[in-house]
Amino acid sequence: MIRVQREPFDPGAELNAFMATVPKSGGIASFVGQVRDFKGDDTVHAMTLEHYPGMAEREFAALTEDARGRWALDGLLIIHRYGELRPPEPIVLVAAAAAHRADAFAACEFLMDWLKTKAPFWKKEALDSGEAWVAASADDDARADRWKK
Amino acid sequence: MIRVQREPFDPGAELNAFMATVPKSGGIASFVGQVRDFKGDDTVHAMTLEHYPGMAEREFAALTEDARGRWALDGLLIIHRYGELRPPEPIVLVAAAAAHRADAFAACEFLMDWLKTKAPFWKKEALDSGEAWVAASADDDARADRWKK
Amino acid sequence: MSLTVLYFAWVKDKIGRGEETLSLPASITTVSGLMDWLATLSPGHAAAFSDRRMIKAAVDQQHVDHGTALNGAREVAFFPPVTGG
Amino acid sequence: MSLTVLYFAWVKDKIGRGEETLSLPASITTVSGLMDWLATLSPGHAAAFSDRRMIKAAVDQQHVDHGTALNGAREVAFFPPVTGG
Repeated sequence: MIRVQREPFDPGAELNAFMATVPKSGGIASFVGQVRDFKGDDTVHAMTLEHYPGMAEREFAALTEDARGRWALDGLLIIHRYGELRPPEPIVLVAAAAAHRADAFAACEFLMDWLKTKAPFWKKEALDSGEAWVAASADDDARADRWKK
Repeated sequence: MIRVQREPFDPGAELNAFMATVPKSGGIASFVGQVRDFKGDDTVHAMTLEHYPGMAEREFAALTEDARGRWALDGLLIIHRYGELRPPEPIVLVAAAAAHRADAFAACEFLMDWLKTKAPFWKKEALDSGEAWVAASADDDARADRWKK
Repeated sequence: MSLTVLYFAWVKDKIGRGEETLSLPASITTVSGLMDWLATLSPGHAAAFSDRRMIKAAVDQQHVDHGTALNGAREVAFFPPVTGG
Repeated sequence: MSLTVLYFAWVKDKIGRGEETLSLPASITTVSGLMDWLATLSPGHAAAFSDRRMIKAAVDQQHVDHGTALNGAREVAFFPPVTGG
């Protein structure tokens, strides 16, 4: 399931709801990314996530389809917020259910790596020193490249 | 935090409680293992987990200390049940919080691989065909070997 | 040819708007050619497209390279490298 | 020397109990020697220790190899490969 939403979400409640859909899976791997309240020595007061409606959902659908072709999965979940967030609100939740934990872990990490480099979202941080768009990370590019085939 | 307990636990509530302890972490990776209701063509009615009290907690403490030496982690959680469980009750929850998701994922997978081969727990399944102890998996041994250094 | 062009993040900030509908000269056939032409529209456009290495593009909501042909595109978007997740 | 010996899973099932306190002959100095001696105690013990490759051991709650010395151990446990998680 894929959800792109402005409203906050409750990671624990979402994990439980997802698990209720995959009672036959041996393992469920998940990841939550949350807003940090610092950036180096500066303070992060808020984060605004801009996104490209339509394309965001489309990219997530393509990513989950790709993941299903790579691993034996019983279910996938992506929830991603946009709009204004405050530390330490969750930004993203990804979960993967599978018979074997190796598949669940790999799919979960794959989804995070690829959504970091493909999902059309842009973060702007409100710092003590002013507002600034977050620069893309070369490390994220390198991690995403691991999955190219 | 490490808990070895007979009582059921709520994975979502535990994830939220763990996240509340690591508000400065960028990412939280987690894994839930749950009781499957099938084994091949047979039905699993219940699973009994026997454990070695004292040694179980000791092994988990050693594993988390090892993980903290390998990656930059803000927090670790292991909850493992013993006693009688029914499908699809959660057996184990592992979570790792870190500034960088690579560390959180690696620590979480490491803890699962090592606890599968080191934590003194033994599963017995109640099947249509009778009760049987679960055999250890060669695949689990191979996965745990990846982390040897 | 009428085309919807979308801008996001600091590309939008520099241009001063997030969306515009433009009538494209027939000579413009690629994403790269579109950027050349957009850069002539205003100082803000020129600033946004001054370093093409910082600009990613999507045609009809699919990531594309700058050399991609526009043929028949209804919607083109320009934005910095994404930073979601 | 008095020693607490613990059994788990099918090792416990075969022996018919999970714990026993034993007075050890002084000649027994290793985990392997202890298994040889335990196997003589009853048909159940003999069955449990019939294939040593299936038996793991812990001395004072630490995983050990069969060749490990017992010196000073208070608690020794025997069990099949673990299957938690």
